[in-house]
Amino acid sequence: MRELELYFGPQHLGMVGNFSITLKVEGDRIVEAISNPGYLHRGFEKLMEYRTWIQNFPIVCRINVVEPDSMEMVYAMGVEKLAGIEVPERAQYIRSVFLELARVGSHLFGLWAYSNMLGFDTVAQWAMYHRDLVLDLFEELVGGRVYHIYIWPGGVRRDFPKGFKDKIVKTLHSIGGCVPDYNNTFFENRLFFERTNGIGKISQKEARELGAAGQVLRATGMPYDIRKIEPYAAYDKVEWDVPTRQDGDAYSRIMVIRDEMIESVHMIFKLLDNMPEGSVYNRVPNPLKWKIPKGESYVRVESSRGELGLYLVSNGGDKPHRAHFRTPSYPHGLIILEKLLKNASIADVGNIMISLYVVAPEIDR
Amino acid sequence: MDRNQVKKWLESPAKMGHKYSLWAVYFCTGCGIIEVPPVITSRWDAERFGVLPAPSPRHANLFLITGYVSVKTLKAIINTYELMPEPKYTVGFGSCPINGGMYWDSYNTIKHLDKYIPVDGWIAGCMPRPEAIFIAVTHLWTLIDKGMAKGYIKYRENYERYRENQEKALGRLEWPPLFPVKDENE
Amino acid sequence: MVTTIKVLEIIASPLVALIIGILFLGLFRKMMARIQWRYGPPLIQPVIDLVRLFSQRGFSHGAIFDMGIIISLAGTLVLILFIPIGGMCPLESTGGLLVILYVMLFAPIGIALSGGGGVNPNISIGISRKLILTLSYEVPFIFIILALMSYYRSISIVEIVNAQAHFRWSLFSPLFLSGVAYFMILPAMLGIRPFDIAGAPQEISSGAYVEYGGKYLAFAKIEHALALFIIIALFVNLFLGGGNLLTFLLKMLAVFVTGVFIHAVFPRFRIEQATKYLWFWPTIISFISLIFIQLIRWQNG
Amino acid sequence: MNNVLKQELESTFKDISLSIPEDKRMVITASSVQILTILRFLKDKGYDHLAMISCVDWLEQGALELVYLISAYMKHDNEYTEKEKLTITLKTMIPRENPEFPTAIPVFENSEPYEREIHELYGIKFTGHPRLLPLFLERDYEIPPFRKDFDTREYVKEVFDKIPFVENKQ
Repeated sequence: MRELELYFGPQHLGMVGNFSITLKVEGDRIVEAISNPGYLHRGFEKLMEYRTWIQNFPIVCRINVVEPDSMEMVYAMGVEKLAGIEVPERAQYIRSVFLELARVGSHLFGLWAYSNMLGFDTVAQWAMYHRDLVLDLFEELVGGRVYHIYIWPGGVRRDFPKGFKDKIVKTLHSIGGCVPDYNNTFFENRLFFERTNGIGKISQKEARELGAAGQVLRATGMPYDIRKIEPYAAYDKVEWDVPTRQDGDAYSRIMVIRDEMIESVHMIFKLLDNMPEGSVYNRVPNPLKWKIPKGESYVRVESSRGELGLYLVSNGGDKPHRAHFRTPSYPHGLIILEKLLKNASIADVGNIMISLYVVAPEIDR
Repeated sequence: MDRNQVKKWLESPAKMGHKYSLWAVYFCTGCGIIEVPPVITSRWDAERFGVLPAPSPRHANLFLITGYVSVKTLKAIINTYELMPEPKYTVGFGSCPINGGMYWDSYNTIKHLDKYIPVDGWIAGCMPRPEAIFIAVTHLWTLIDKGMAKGYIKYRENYERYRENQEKALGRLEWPPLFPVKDENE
Repeated sequence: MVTTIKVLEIIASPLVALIIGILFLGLFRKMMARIQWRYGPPLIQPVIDLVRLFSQRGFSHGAIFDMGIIISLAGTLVLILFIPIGGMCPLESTGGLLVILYVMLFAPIGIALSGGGGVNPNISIGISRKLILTLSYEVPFIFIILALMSYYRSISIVEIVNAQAHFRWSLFSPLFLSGVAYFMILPAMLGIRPFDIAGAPQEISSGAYVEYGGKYLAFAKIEHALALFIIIALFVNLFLGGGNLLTFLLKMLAVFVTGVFIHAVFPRFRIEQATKYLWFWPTIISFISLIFIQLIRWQNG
Repeated sequence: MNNVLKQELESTFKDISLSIPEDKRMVITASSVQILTILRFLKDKGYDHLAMISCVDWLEQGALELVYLISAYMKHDNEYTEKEKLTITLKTMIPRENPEFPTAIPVFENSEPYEREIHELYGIKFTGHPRLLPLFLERDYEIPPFRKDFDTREYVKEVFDKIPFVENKQ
């Protein structure tokens, strides 16, 4: 049979983000897949070297548009560690609530992309609607729908407004009320199982070899979660579980995402109940003349897609000497995707890509 | 909205058809794409006004350039733009295609999109709200009505200069010119 | 006088089919929107799209590319003349079911021809998927047609429709199982989910239609609307007893609405899953039905 | 736990400097020839998660610093030990002129895209790497863009700002 070269993306209805995969196909089977990133490369880390510590906050969150908050968090943590700033306890709780809300929003976005890919228009529209309800909360809190710049070195920018806790609870209840609908139409749908079971299967050993993290690893049975391993914010203050599945295929990954969303919602309720009173902000020195002592730090958080790390080097000046983000989509999109696409069918390209939760701007930075 | 005025439909069917059937190329050029799914799904529902994501650039007549354009993306944008059948309309979404926005000093983003392809309208902001897309669409309606959305004609007439700029940014263009280019030696 | 009526019918039936088909497409989008908690486009949105597509400059890939879409459209138009629409059937005395079986293959073959002129690899994948899908549903379809023909001892659709007058619908006759099988393959014939594999915008950018722009896409849309009409009309005629124009359209609407609901809650099959499904339950059921009909015939002598 | 590892490392490798700046972190500085052996040693000890490879340009010292960040995956499900909590930073300096370095792919398979990226952005040639093709960039740059002597603002002025706007034909 004739071998065809097929470009999947960047202009493609099944492609989420500006990313491209070059496929060599024989009939319906893929012989070779080559990830082709770089459509979104802006040289973030170079730009950060030209901006002061505080000026970097607005650009750091733009590395990942789907969940910008974990980016802010990791940068704030890096700066705090280098400068030795303490964070008040209430701010820790608020950060956790905020990050978990962002995780719910991000997973709903992933659910949109995934169900849209499979042709589940209806569920996709519902998920997008519910994500918008979460964005409304952000809008009330910080004024922006997508980019928040809320987490700040030394705490968060402002306290929760009056009655905001109730609003969070109300919104999450209205989303949670639709979980049975989602289950009936999507997660327990026989065709969904048929489409995803055994697709893009990766064993735990292989996943370890290839540097996987996040859902990809948790779907193979390992509860590897930075929130448990190296707790930051207030994640060690409440009880919660790491959901896992055993099979390592697309079905497991999506079910892990579903369970994680539900776990996050429960965690938010617990955090809101235990939230202490107090200040939310420790003053930092005058940001215009802020110099951070010489040193280096590596901090990591669990973003909605996996381990997100930041290697930050300061040479004692008012700007970072070097910042390098370890983004979870990087190994997922560049190595694991290529491996899993080999011998898959064309119908499953988007299926596998979105089940790995590859977010293109994160890879390119 | 004059969608239900039969008289206008009989007078200029092409204009009205283009106004109320804007199919957008689904191309996630930058972070602005994050606001497009809410717009086409149930919260804002752009399909009410006939705005729809098209599966292929051949079907489309609206090109939303959502966010910063890196050099590599510019190549894909030009390719996609040239694939679209005429008439076609381009809208730049967000601050970054206007003048570079936040990435004004990045070595890998082109700053002014209208140096490389014609743009009919801009939506400012980072990130513009979904409502801004609707405002842009209504402005585009006015432009189509008055015959001012002529980016594609401008592209045809000034193709040589556009191609020269594209070559400057991309180095070398692998595809043949869309419109005949005069050879300077002749 | 008879000739004049015939000529009028020949003009009228494609027109009716076109109007109903396009309205159905509009209704389809509106209903999907409502299921998805949206307001949805106006009912005449497909007409607006068609006006726009006709005013846009298409891009041709050569003569075969142009010919293919015309063949496909022509095949579908011819097919309409063989189908009774509420008592109106321009070519009632010829061919009947057998002709329909053959002419139904024109549309996919035309698209395949046209795709041969394009260079996009998505086209060839889309066409191969479409042909495999056609092949898959043809098997149970032929069993169903055979059962019908041997039960009514006729190949004329008009006679079959007349035999079902006064509520003796084939769906509630010994042909019940055939009707069920037909209903099971109906989504595949309509190309709606879970069988919208040939287009699959998220996988292969609408497959064979990826290179069509402007009037080519408009022709493809018209063809799609007509095909939608034909397949539902055939089901209504063969199993729901036809009827006069009003009841006929009402029955069509009922079948169509069921189809939309199916479309709304299912994802897309992979092509091999679709073939597996179509060659399993519908084929078995339609085959059992065929044997059953033969037994009845044999008993009645 | 960390002290055991520290002693093991110090007894196996002679001229490395090793420090524990804070809890859960360990910084090892070694000469460039030792890196692959240390990586393999750490992997055998169970530190099998290469989080990333980074590179820092020290212009004044005339050196590029390669940084390997290593932590451990979990060995037993449902149990979080001290091992996973430790992150090891392994650093080495190599000269800025014509830098070359052996690839770490034989030890950690996932170092492939990181090395490709560093090759593109810093110009370090990784010997033995199967495909050192461009990853992100479309244009050619004389100086690899992430080096400190590449001034992105100057570059923008030189290249993009000089492209003229297209005005309508008169």
